[in-house]
Amino acid sequence: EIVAKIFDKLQEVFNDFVRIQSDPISSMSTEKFVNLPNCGAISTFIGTTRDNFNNKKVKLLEYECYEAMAYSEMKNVCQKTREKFAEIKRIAIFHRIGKVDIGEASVIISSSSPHRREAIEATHFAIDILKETVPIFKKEIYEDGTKSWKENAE
Amino acid sequence: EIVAKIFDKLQEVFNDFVRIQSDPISSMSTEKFVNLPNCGAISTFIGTTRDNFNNKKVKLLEYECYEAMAYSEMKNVCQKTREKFAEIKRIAIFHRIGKVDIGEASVIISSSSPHRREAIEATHFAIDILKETVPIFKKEIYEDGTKSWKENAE
Amino acid sequence: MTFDVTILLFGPVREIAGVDRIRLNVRPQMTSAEIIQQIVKKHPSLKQISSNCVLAVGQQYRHRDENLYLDTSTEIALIPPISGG
Amino acid sequence: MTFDVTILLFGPVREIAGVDRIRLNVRPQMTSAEIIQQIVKKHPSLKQISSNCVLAVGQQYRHRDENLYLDTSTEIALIPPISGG
Repeated sequence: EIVAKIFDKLQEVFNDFVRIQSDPISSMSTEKFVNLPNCGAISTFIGTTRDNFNNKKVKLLEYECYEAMAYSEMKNVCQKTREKFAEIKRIAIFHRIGKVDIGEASVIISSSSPHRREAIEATHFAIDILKETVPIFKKEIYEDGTKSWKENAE
Repeated sequence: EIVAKIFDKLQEVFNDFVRIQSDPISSMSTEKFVNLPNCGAISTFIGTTRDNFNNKKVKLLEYECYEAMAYSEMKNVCQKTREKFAEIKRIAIFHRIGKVDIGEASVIISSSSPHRREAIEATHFAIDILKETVPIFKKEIYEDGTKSWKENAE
Repeated sequence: MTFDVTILLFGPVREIAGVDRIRLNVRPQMTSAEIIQQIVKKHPSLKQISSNCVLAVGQQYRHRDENLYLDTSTEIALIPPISGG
Repeated sequence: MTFDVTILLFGPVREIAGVDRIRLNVRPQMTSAEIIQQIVKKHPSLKQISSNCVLAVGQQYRHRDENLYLDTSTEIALIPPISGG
């Protein structure tokens, strides 16, 4: 029991990498972290800023977050993903905050596993859970000068 | 009818990028190609060389291909993926041939779409179809000096 | 006995209130719903959005009817709809 | 009437045969299975692996019982189990 807990903790410490930053984020960093010799598959999801919403032209996005809690919820995303996909070796989740221009990445998730199905499904699961649970807030700023705080669909 | 065919052809020419090369391949290139202002999601799959198979230590992998047909089948993978996932904007498939060291990428697929589900599922679909149809042949070379031509599972 | 705690505000809640934190007088034991009610009483502009908000106490989401045990150092946040990703 | 065509070999088939292409005397109309039979007759070492192989003609996979219309320039390949990715 105690050994299992220590193992889980070490798993988290060494194999989960979560990060929130205002500088641009890149899949090179997440993929470099998750790439291991005993893994044959890496799956990456990149969320980028779209130039339109309901026919309105989007100029840029602004993200803010409840940082301490966002870190803790991103770690929870890793943990839930591991619980569901036991084969996963490493997970990296980077989220950008502040201004994000069109075409730039706001979130990048990579996971690795020996075989492809688990990595692909784990990354899919992780982005879904992140959107449901991590306290990050996005404001779309439109070309016409209007703004709108967004809400992730259920 | 003719207009639709011309459109499909243009789609292929401008929005599908397939490539076979003996130099290292990188997700930077595939992701840069698929990233479009009207897309909010990019999904990338990277197949890397694993260091073990059935408890045998793998030293390196060697790939060869039936190049002309491999290109044509990789384009078919793009087309089948578009038929199944109409929302997909761009697809890039890079495959490396020749010697590939442990931890290096042998295949990278990226696809982009306005929303995440389609990109993730399309990339998953594309790697499955590639493994079933593209005439590329892999030989595992083990630490003990033995070698084995591989066969993708059904 | 009552005492003051700090409530952190984010995103649209922060914009509407015009501040990123407010002080609130609370009892040591309250439900999440009661605290949200108190916040709205003090900042009526938050009335409309508050029904879509959830409270985080100690950096954990709390159900509306959950009993909370508070002290002056408890970290509380009023979380509007999230939109990360 | 018969004529010669080139059969391309890849991967384990190439290694077993020791060459990456062979010449084969064929009729203008044959099934895929007949061509594979002819190849094995000429290169008996390919007998075992040939049951796991498929023929590509004009860079398209062909069923075993498919009727093929050949001329001297037809591109034919004996494709062993694939293992890309």
